[in-house]
This record gives sequence, C-alpha cells and structure tokens, in this order.
Amino acid sequence: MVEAELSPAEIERYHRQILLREFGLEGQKKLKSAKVLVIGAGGLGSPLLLYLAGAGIGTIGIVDGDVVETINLHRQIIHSSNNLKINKAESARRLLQELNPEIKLEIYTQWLTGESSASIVPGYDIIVIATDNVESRYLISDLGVYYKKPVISGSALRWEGQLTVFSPSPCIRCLFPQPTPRHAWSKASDIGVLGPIPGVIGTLQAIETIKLILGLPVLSRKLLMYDGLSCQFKLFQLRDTSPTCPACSGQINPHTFNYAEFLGQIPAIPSI
Amino acid sequence: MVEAELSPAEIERYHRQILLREFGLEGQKKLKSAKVLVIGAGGLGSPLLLYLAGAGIGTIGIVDGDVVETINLHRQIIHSSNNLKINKAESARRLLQELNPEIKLEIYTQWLTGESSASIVPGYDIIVIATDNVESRYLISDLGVYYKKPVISGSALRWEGQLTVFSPSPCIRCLFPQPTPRHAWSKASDIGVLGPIPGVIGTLQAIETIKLILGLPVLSRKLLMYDGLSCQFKLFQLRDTSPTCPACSGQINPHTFNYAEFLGQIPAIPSI
Amino acid sequence: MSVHIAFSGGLEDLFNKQRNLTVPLESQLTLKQLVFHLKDRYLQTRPELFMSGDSLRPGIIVLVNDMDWELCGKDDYVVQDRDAISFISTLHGG
Amino acid sequence: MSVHIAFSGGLEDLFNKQRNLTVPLESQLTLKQLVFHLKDRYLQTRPELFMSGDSLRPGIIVLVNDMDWELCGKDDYVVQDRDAISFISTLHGG
Ligand SMILES: [Zn+2]
Ligand SMILES: [Zn+2]
Repeated sequence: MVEAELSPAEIERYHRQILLREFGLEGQKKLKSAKVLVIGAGGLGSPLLLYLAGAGIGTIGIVDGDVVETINLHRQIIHSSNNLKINKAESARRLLQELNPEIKLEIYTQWLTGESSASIVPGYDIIVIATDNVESRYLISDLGVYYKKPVISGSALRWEGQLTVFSPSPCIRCLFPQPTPRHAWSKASDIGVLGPIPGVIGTLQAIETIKLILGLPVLSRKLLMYDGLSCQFKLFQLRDTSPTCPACSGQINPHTFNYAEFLGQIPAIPSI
Repeated sequence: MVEAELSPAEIERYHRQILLREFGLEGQKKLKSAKVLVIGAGGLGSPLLLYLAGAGIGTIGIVDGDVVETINLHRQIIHSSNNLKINKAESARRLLQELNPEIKLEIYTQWLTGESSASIVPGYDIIVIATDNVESRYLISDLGVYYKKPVISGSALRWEGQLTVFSPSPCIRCLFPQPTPRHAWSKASDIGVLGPIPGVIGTLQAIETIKLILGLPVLSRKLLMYDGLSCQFKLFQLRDTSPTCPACSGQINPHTFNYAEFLGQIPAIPSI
Repeated sequence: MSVHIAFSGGLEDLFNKQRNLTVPLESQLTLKQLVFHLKDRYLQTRPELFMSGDSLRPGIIVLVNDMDWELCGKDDYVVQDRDAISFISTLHGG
Repeated sequence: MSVHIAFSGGLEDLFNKQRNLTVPLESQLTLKQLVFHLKDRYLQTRPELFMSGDSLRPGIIVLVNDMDWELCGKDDYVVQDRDAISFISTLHGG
C-alpha cells in the first residue's frame, strides 16, 4: 500500500491524536491510506461515521437505502430536521464533509444486497456493520469472509449493546450457524431503543476500526456486552473458527446465496 | 414541578424511547420538564449535547468561553470547519437546534467562574462536567453541593476515560481533598487524546443524565474506569461523604472561594 | 450448590424480567440439563423464545464464567458450584 | 504471596509503561508499606508524580478488589494474597 503523505493542515487537525505513543505521524498516515466501508448511517452509524471522519480515515464508504425521518432523530444524531426525506448516506455525507473536508466520502444511496455488494466491497479494507436487521448481518459477515476483510460488528436495542470483531473468521456463522428464528426477532420499532445506547456501541466501533488500522489488538474472538441500565460492561472470550462453518470453509458466495430462504422469509422491507 | 405536555410531533419524534418500559409518556414528560446545564462544548460535550438534545431534554444550558479551531475537530464532532472562530456554545447551539427544534437551548458564551455561575446555575436541575481542566471540576462540584444539584462528572485523556456521579455528595473534595499538584497535570495538548474516547464518556454521561431524570439508579458512589486500548471497563465502589469534607459540611461558597490559591497558581488560560 | 444465572438481550423478559438469578441445585447438572431446569422451573412465558426442540433456540449464546460454552464442552459441561452462566440473545438492532 | 497491581490514568508511565504487574511479597504489608515497596522496587522515573512526602501524591485513588481503599481501612489495610490493587490517577481532560 502506498503510504499517504500528510499536509501541514492535516498535521494540525490531527495533532491531538498524533501525540499518542501508539499513533504518531506514521499512524495518521495509516488512517489516511485506509478505506473503511460503513453499512448503515443510522443509530450506530451516526457516531461511528462522525468519529471515523474526525480521525481522518482517508476514504469512507457509506451504504444506506433509507431516508431521514423525524422518528430517527432521537438517536441518529448525524441527521437533522433540515434533512427530512433526504437519503441517509447523503445526509451523513453533508455533515461529515463539513466536519472534515480532508477526507474522501463515497456514498451508495441503496440497500446493500448480494448483487450490489460485488462492485462496492472489494474497494475497501474494513467493513463495519451498522445496520438494524439480521439479514444484512449475515450478508456482511459472509462478504467479509469472501473478500478476506475484517468486519466490525455492533448492535443495540433497548438499553443494551453488543460488539465483536470478525477478523473475518470466526464469523457470524461460526457463532450462530442458524439465524434467530423469525418469531424471536426484535426491532427498535417494536420494543424501543434509547438513543445514546447505539451511541456508545457506534463510538466503540470507531475505536476498534482505528485500532485495527494501527495494528493494535482488537475485539477479535471477544464479545463485549453492554447494559446501559446498570452501566455494566462484560468481555467474554469466544470460540475459534468452526470447522463446520460453511462460510469459513469457502462454501458460500454472498453474491448468490439465498438469504431470504436462509432466514425463512421473503425479503422484508428493512425497518426505520 | 409542573409536568409538561407532549405534542403529537414530540410523541412521534421520541417514539422509539417512549416504547421502553422504563420510559413511557411519563418518562418523556420528565425529560421535557428537565433543565440540564452542560459546562463544556468540546470533546465530552459534543456527543453529550447531541444525545441530550436528541432525547428531548426540555432545556439545555451550554457554557463555553472557547472558540472552534481546526485542531478541535478530530474529537469535537458537534463543530465543523464551517464554524471556525465561532464560540463553541453558539456553534453547538446551531447543530442542536437543527437536530431538535423542539427543545430550548440557553447558551452562555463565557467561561464559568465563581462569579458568573451565580446567575446561571440555580436555574437548572442537573449539572454536567464536560470540561478539560482541574479548576472547573472543583468549582462545578462545589456548585453542585452548594445548590444541592447532582453533578455528572466525566473525563478523558489519551485512551482512557473516567465517569462518576456526585449526587452532589460525596463530591470531588470527598474523593480528592487536595487537588492534583500542578507538576502532575496532564492535558490533551501535551499528551494527546483519541477523539472517540471522550465520545464514549460523553455518551455515557448523557445516559446517566437521562436515568437520573427518570429516577433510575445512576453511578453515584461508583467510579467507571474505561481503557480504550483494551476495551475494558471497570466499576468500583466509592466511599460515602467524608465527615471532614469542607464543601459537604457547608463551609465553601463557590462564588467567593479562591480556586487559584487552592490550586496553587494564578488562574490559567484553559487549554483548547 | 448454586449457580449465578444472567439473562440479557431480552431473555430476561421470559424470566419475570429478572436479569440475574441465583439458582440452587441439588445435584450436578450438565448445561443441557440446566437449560431444561430453567425452562421447567423459572421460565414464565413463551418457551419458544427460549428453546427449540431440546436445545436453546438459535441466536442464543451461552457463556460460562466469561467464556463461550463452546470452549468448555458446550452441552456436556458439568456446572460447578458458583459458576456464572450467562444466556445472551444476540441483538440485531442498531 | 503475590498481588496484582494495576496502574492507570498515566501512572503506568512511571512503571515502565506497565499497566499490570504481579508483585510477589515475602511478608504481609499494609497498603502504606506497599506504596513504598512499589516506589523503591518498581518505579522507574519521576517519583514526585507518584508520591508526595510519605503518601501518594494528591489526585491518586487506590482501589482494592473493586472498592475504594477508604472503605477497607485505607493506609492500614493489610494486603492479602491475590488482592487486586489499582492505582488510578484522576483525569481532568475532556
Ligand atoms: Zn465462520
Ligand atoms: Zn464532599
């Protein structure tokens, strides 16, 4: 990878993190050279994108097919009442470019699918799951395995959050070979979520992304559980790659795999 | 306290949190009636203010005497390159009002001092420390004790963060009767800070504020320590109010107390 | 002996909203048996959200003293006195 | 016996950047004595950032097994085998 150079303006902008022992100018150059794909510009994506942009990730891809609605704004802090009905990736791009004009933002105003991802994913180094539904999580994890890219997976609901890094193996199928049955699915639109809860997880996802780029240890094979009501965080050690995992053994092509069938349903319209 | 009513637009906006068992319409009304004073619109204040505004805190006061500079933007995500040289409380107000036009924002484009705080603090229910220096922390903790208001104290540096709630007692002087000596002071401008680290703490401060308003247990007499490098969080049980604490025994008037002398210095210009 | 059970990710709703339970046991059980024990004696509602056939329903991970049960023998792990067993439903929201 | 020492808030810089140390002890020490022991045997640089006179310098809090040392007898607490003692410098940044 050709290492990017830093301009005086960039060195000033990132000065407070360049000072860190684990960072330095070399670390900042790594961030500038990095290309991170974020799928979802909603509850998790809002703080995640702001902090990745602030830190100077050189290229950030944003995928989202949804539009901004008032009901999002208690938690999707990257959007505003001035951006209602605007596509979320576009709405995010506007604020991010103002925060940091130095970085490159590539937006995809669409839902990620097996088909559309073929032209998007290969151009990036790291993929971040910032979605709100189970279908996309299996698709993105499979894409990570297929293209050999680490996947930073976060989720949040009610007062709780979860976070892990698929490096890309072990992957989501190593942990959950069968998906949660449809009758057990829970969505924010049904049972609620407190705004800053995905705020915590999305921000932690930004930190894991930065550490990954810098070559520091991340939450691979570790699960972070967060409960906002008690302000408790727990770290658990996870299993290694499953010898029977169909994705990690190369049997799954995410561009042709039938996720609808796997999840036992016709494709659902993703919720707000 | 006269409980505020919620408009249909507000019920829609806050729907996803109103759904929560611990929330409901009654909880949302409590947030609407609450008045929270945030001192500092910087690294901690950025996510804190965005999530408090998103959640519908009815009145948010913002105190900051600083102006926006490029070197802030790696972490002070509420500001932007379009707001350079604008006072930070004013810059924050602009984005917050766009995120949530329903709430009332009261800004104080000044540094909080013993003198200026007399006309500011009494009008609020809860105070949040989102500053970056030791002087303000003693002042704000003393104000909390003096006016009997809980203080939500957060801090961050390098890869670490700390969080506790002074209810207002035990207060900062119960924990640290003598301040850190000047030769041991560390500032972000000297040793650095990773942007999303105050992001995590500021967001947690927003959650503690919301829980406090709802009457849920918070981190009183508990210290949360966060290390972003290892993604470890630890909770510690803290002491009760110290019988020899000069603030908690009513001997300190924050409007007249000589903080400069206490800290062993002439008042420093707060750092960026 | 007794074990400390923790529920999260919404599973607590099935157990009278209790996130933490101390469960006394008269004899040693395997994790498989413990799951049935919890279903029979503590589950209040909607067993299909906890179990599917004779296993936990998909999407639930079990952690034994901070470790994935997969690393301890899974179903066959014999529960010890004062073990902390967490049942976590994986979240998909964001 | 040995104790697990953790440093944070920047104190690790004084101890060769080690955030965690396992310190063997030949006899029981009070926390007061442990502080001197760490200063004499493990501190690498700038003792004035760790101690002030014969105590820890102001702004450092000590936690013993998840509890404020103030709740355990402070200086006089006698350190036990496998205790986890954390020395935390309070942060002021934001
Ligand atoms: Zn796998
Ligand atoms: Zn006090």
